[in-house]
Amino acid sequence: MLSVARVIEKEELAERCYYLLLLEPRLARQSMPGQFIHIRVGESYMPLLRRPFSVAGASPESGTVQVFFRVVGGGTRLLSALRRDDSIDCLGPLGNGFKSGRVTGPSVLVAGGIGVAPLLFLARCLVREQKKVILFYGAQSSGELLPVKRFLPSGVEINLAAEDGSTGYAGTVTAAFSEAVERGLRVGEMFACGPRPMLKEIVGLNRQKWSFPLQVSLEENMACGVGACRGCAVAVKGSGESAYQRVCREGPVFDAAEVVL
Amino acid sequence: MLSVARVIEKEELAERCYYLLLLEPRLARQSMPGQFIHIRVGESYMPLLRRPFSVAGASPESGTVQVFFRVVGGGTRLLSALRRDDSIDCLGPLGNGFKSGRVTGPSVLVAGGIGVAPLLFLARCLVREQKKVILFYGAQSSGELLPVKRFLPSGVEINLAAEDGSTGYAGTVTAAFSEAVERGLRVGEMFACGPRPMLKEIVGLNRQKWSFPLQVSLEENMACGVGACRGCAVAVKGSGESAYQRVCREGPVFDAAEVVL
Amino acid sequence: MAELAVELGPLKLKTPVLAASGTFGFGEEYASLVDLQNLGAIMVKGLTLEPRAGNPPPRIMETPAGMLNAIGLQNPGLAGFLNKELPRLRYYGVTVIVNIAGDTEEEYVELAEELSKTEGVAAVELNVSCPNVHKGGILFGTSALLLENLVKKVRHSCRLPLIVKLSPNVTDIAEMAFVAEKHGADIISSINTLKGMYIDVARRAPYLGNITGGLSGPAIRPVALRMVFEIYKAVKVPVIGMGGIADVDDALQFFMAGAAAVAVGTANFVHPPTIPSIVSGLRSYMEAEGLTALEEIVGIAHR
Amino acid sequence: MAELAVELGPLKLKTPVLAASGTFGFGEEYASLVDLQNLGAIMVKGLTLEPRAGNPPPRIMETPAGMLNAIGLQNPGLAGFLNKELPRLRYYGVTVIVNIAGDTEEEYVELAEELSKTEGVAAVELNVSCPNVHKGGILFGTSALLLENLVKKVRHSCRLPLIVKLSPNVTDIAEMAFVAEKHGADIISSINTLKGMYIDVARRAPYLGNITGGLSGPAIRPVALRMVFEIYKAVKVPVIGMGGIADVDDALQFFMAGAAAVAVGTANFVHPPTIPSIVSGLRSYMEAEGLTALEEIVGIAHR
Ligand SMILES: Cc1cc2nc3c(=O)[nH]c(=O)nc-3n(C[C@H](O)[C@H](O)[C@H](O)COP(=O)(O)OP(=O)(O)OC[C@H]3O[C@@H](n4cnc5c(N)ncnc54)[C@H](O)[C@@H]3O)c2cc1C
Ligand SMILES: Cc1cc2nc3c(=O)[nH]c(=O)nc-3n(C[C@H](O)[C@H](O)[C@H](O)COP(=O)(O)OP(=O)(O)OC[C@H]3O[C@@H](n4cnc5c(N)ncnc54)[C@H](O)[C@@H]3O)c2cc1C
Ligand SMILES: Cc1cc2nc3c(=O)[nH]c(=O)nc-3n(C[C@H](O)[C@H](O)[C@H](O)COP(=O)(O)O)c2cc1C
Ligand SMILES: Cc1cc2nc3c(=O)[nH]c(=O)nc-3n(C[C@H](O)[C@H](O)[C@H](O)COP(=O)(O)O)c2cc1C
Ligand code: FES
Ligand code: FES
Repeated sequence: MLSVARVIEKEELAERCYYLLLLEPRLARQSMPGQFIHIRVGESYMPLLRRPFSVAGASPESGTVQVFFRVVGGGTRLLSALRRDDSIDCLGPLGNGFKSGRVTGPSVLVAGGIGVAPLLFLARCLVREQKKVILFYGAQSSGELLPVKRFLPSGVEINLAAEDGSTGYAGTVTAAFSEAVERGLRVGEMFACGPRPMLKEIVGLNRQKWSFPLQVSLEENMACGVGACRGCAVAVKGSGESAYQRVCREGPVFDAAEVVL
Repeated sequence: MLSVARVIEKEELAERCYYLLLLEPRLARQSMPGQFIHIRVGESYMPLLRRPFSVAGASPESGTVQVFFRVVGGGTRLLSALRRDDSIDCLGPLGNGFKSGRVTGPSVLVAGGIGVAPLLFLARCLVREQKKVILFYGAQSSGELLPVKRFLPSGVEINLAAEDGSTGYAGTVTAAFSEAVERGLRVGEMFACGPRPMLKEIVGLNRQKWSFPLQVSLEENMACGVGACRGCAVAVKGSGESAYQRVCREGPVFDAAEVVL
Repeated sequence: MAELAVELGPLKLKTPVLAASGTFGFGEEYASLVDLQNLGAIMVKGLTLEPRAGNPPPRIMETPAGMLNAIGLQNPGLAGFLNKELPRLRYYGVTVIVNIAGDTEEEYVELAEELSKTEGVAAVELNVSCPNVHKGGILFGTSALLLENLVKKVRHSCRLPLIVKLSPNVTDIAEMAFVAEKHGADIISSINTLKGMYIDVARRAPYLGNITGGLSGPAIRPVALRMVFEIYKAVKVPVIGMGGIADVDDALQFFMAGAAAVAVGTANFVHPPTIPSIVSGLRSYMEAEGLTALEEIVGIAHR
Repeated sequence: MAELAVELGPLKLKTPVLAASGTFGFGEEYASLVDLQNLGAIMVKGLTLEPRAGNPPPRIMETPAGMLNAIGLQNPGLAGFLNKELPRLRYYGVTVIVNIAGDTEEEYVELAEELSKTEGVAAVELNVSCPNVHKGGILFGTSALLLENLVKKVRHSCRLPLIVKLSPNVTDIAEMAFVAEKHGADIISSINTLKGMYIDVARRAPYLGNITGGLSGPAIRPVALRMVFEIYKAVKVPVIGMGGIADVDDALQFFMAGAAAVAVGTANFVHPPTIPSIVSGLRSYMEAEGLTALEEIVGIAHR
């Protein structure tokens, strides 16, 4: 599960948002949408802990995996300084991915910010399964939106939203999606990833109004990434020891009906 | 005293020994032989403290300073990863340099390992003052010897020593120098830099046998580099508060008669 | 090949490098990543009588060369451990040390008693960094008197080798070690985490769900090493040294300070094969230095 | 422009960011590097009655995100300070706080008395991390009783604002702060260094000339912050928070934990203009957040 990947490509694709293409055949073969890799961003003890990133694409043919990341602190800043041919230490793939069911309506993906990463991978797999895929993707402004079209098969319907109105729907991605539902969008199954407040809102709305089958991919600070430390707890409907589950192990993808956000 | 220097050249010139050419006009103007610069080798707090390195050459004309360093730990390993055009944060020039007096005999420089660095700078200045300069320079083996000729004016007489006999005198540089003295080498003044045991030996021999005017450049772990922390103490002949002096402030060059090694 | 097996009083270990409690789960999590044969033992996550949910998230925050954790003893409880985790651990063939925790002396005693009846547990490690609910929440491990009473009672009911794991948040750790030894500890573990915190400036509030947490990792190594050094002078029983160990040089520092074995915690998260690499580093060191037993350097920095 | 001046009880400071004792020498060393006008005060290197040579080298070792020091109070003694250092400091126009240390209560008392007679000293900071030679070398700051006696006596003879600088190597720092306040401290400084050590594996011996040393720098920040948080709950006098502060975010954490001012130590070595940059960062923060006084966020993380 531990391997050294080589940087094949690194590109800044949106404001502080980078694309990494890594060569690591085993990771490329084993990764499933929703899983993540736990990256050691430097050799010193600062930053000390690994950093988790969703696999945004994996090609067993070329032996490569894709990662998108946003610079938010010291670890991601170091990642952004990587150069072609640098090596990085990766642990993974980890966690449980999305589970797509047999559904009648289209598969709708709702992404906030860099949360789009795992959904790009998922979209490609769903298209391969001949599903109708609709992506809602929003950010603060158009400058922060990744050029997702480049990374998606042609069948996927893309709906952009920018809170500052600079492109697509003027408002949050949740609002964009809600309006679409109100206007009659059919939803067979739903997958969401993004900042916690956005997920909270979607899960809440879904509970109150829609009751679509909904899976969410969650983030929580992690130490081990493999289930050993119990650091990445998310509250679930349960009690005793099982009042919390591990984002790294039982997640990062959870059934929205089960988590308490 | 604080400035950002740009890496113009970096080259591995001997086993784990690197040459750095830095562009920083103020440093180049102000540095004197024996002084050092205190370099922050990375932006994180690991390594935390700056690392002191002798100025091995300074050209006010080109605005550059030279540094030679040997990889011995984490800080120097990071330095060795610098690339052309990288910036580094330098504090300096710091400390008191060599003082060359009015002497009748030649100026003899005795260097052990990377300790040759400040002596290269000194040699160039002494030659400019029309002095006869003789360098004794030794290391464990020839592979560790820097190609000093490249960095010295033609007048300087170079005597190499390698403990494993792989080049020049077979033995320590101290032995090479002692033998030369025994064979009648005239010494007007003497400057030494190298590992502590070597300096101890030379200072001891000089006290017992030669009594040449001798200055030594010392190393001690440093925090501030400017005299504030009292961390870089070297024992001197004195008492009370003055039982110790600061390598960074009163030194790094000391009159051999004054220090207790 | 250099002999790495060690005897810590009544406890025999294959290697002198253990996995510290709470950092290696119940073994299973790392089984596919780390050759468990290298582990002297796994000290499992702190066990309580009843299952515990643990603290609200966030439970973890990184700090300079360290991390804060406030897991809060999330664990399956004694029955869950015996039924689910222990059989699996035994299957891996790794030596199991059970780290126990409680709110009252009675809980510790009951745990020690039950574990003493259990096959496959090599030793009990008392985690004394827990608040005593009967004493206004003072930690057992920060009062010599509470520690004395606890160790005495547990010793009485515990037929397994008894390890007392000290809290570093005390004025005089040597005194605590002395008290633990005097009242029956076979082995001292040192150290648990330093109490620390982190404030979320944007939210103007403590970051961790539990407000404070335990600091571990390389940042605390100098403190941990000093404590092992002091404990070694104060007691005769063997010491398991821990706190920030990440490589063989770190481990050697602890042996030289007086540790008869070492445990690795946080570094497992950073580099899962840390323990095997320390074990092989120790082997190389012993060969290079001509040591036949690690014992020869235990405490050597005191001479 | 945001008002940065603060009043710590009887002590008025231009800015709430001070240079921690022992890390800024006597001002002169950094005068050409740092605009001293930004400093709330310089807390000068620990002063003793007689000059001291300090500890044998090596005195410093780097550790992960931290450093150990064992300088050992090398200082020119009271007379040397008054004749040589103080006039220079006054010339710079910077507020001077004198950190005092001694082997006996009497030495502290005499220092406080003499300094009270001196022009140009704004406050006295009691460094209680010193061994009491009459009590077998127990540090004044690690025994509530020794601390009580010391603070009482010094208070009696000290007409300047009295700061008591606590040692973190204690079980209950809030108790120590409480004792210091009760017996006359006007201000609490927290924290001094954590006791640590480093072993030179090649030499199989402690690295520092003094065997142990004090750990400082970012590594200790989580511990220092937690202690300031605890002290704030225990006392009413203002607290000067320190321990690993290197940037404005770190400083804000301490203010929010309850510090009325902060001091920067080790970070001065790493980046000499740390204090000015924190001062300007605080100004920007106050403007961005619409604060008229820093007071508004002092202790806010407790709410
Ligand atoms: C399962 C999973 C998948 C993720 N996938 C992606 C992705 O594809 N692209 C991407 O840009 N980001 C992703 N994140 C978030 C990413 O891990 C954080 O942005 C990153 O760790 C921040 O590190 P830093 O050092 O730059 O930030 P800092 O804020 O300096 O980090 C401090 C500490 O907090 C942790 N941390 C901070 N933010 C987060 C966060 N949002 N989630 C988890 N831990 C955090 C860090 O890991 C570190 O331990 C994912 C997180 C999880 C849990
Ligand atoms: C005045 C002066 C001039 C120097 N000039 C040169 C030079 O021109 N070229 C060169 O290669 N080296 C020189 N050195 C030594 C150089 O500073 C150390 O090799 C370097 O600091 C090692 O850092 P590290 O992180 O690689 O090693 P580590 O061993 O990991 O460093 C650990 C700590 O010890 C300190 N340290 C380790 N070795 C030394 C040492 N020999 N002297 C002082 N501190 C040390 C480091 O600064 C650091 O704080 C000089 C030292 C001094 C005091
Ligand atoms: C996430 C985490 C959980 C821990 N849980 C426990 C525990 O349950 N019981 C215990 O005695 N110590 C626990 N510890 C402390 C470690 O066992 C160890 O004593 C400490 O972390 C110092 O070692 P390190 O710096 O190598 O991590 C925990 C530490 C961490 C980081
Ligand atoms: C080199 C050095 C010398 C110090 N000398 C003193 C001293 O003389 N008196 C004192 O009270 N504290 C002394 N300290 C402690 C600092 O003032 C400060 O309390 C501690 O270092 C924590 O802050 P920091 O992490 O910002 O350095 C010293 C610290 C260092 C690093
Ligand atoms: S990160 Fe350790 S259990 Fe999830
Ligand atoms: S390094 Fe601070 S006084 Fe010399």
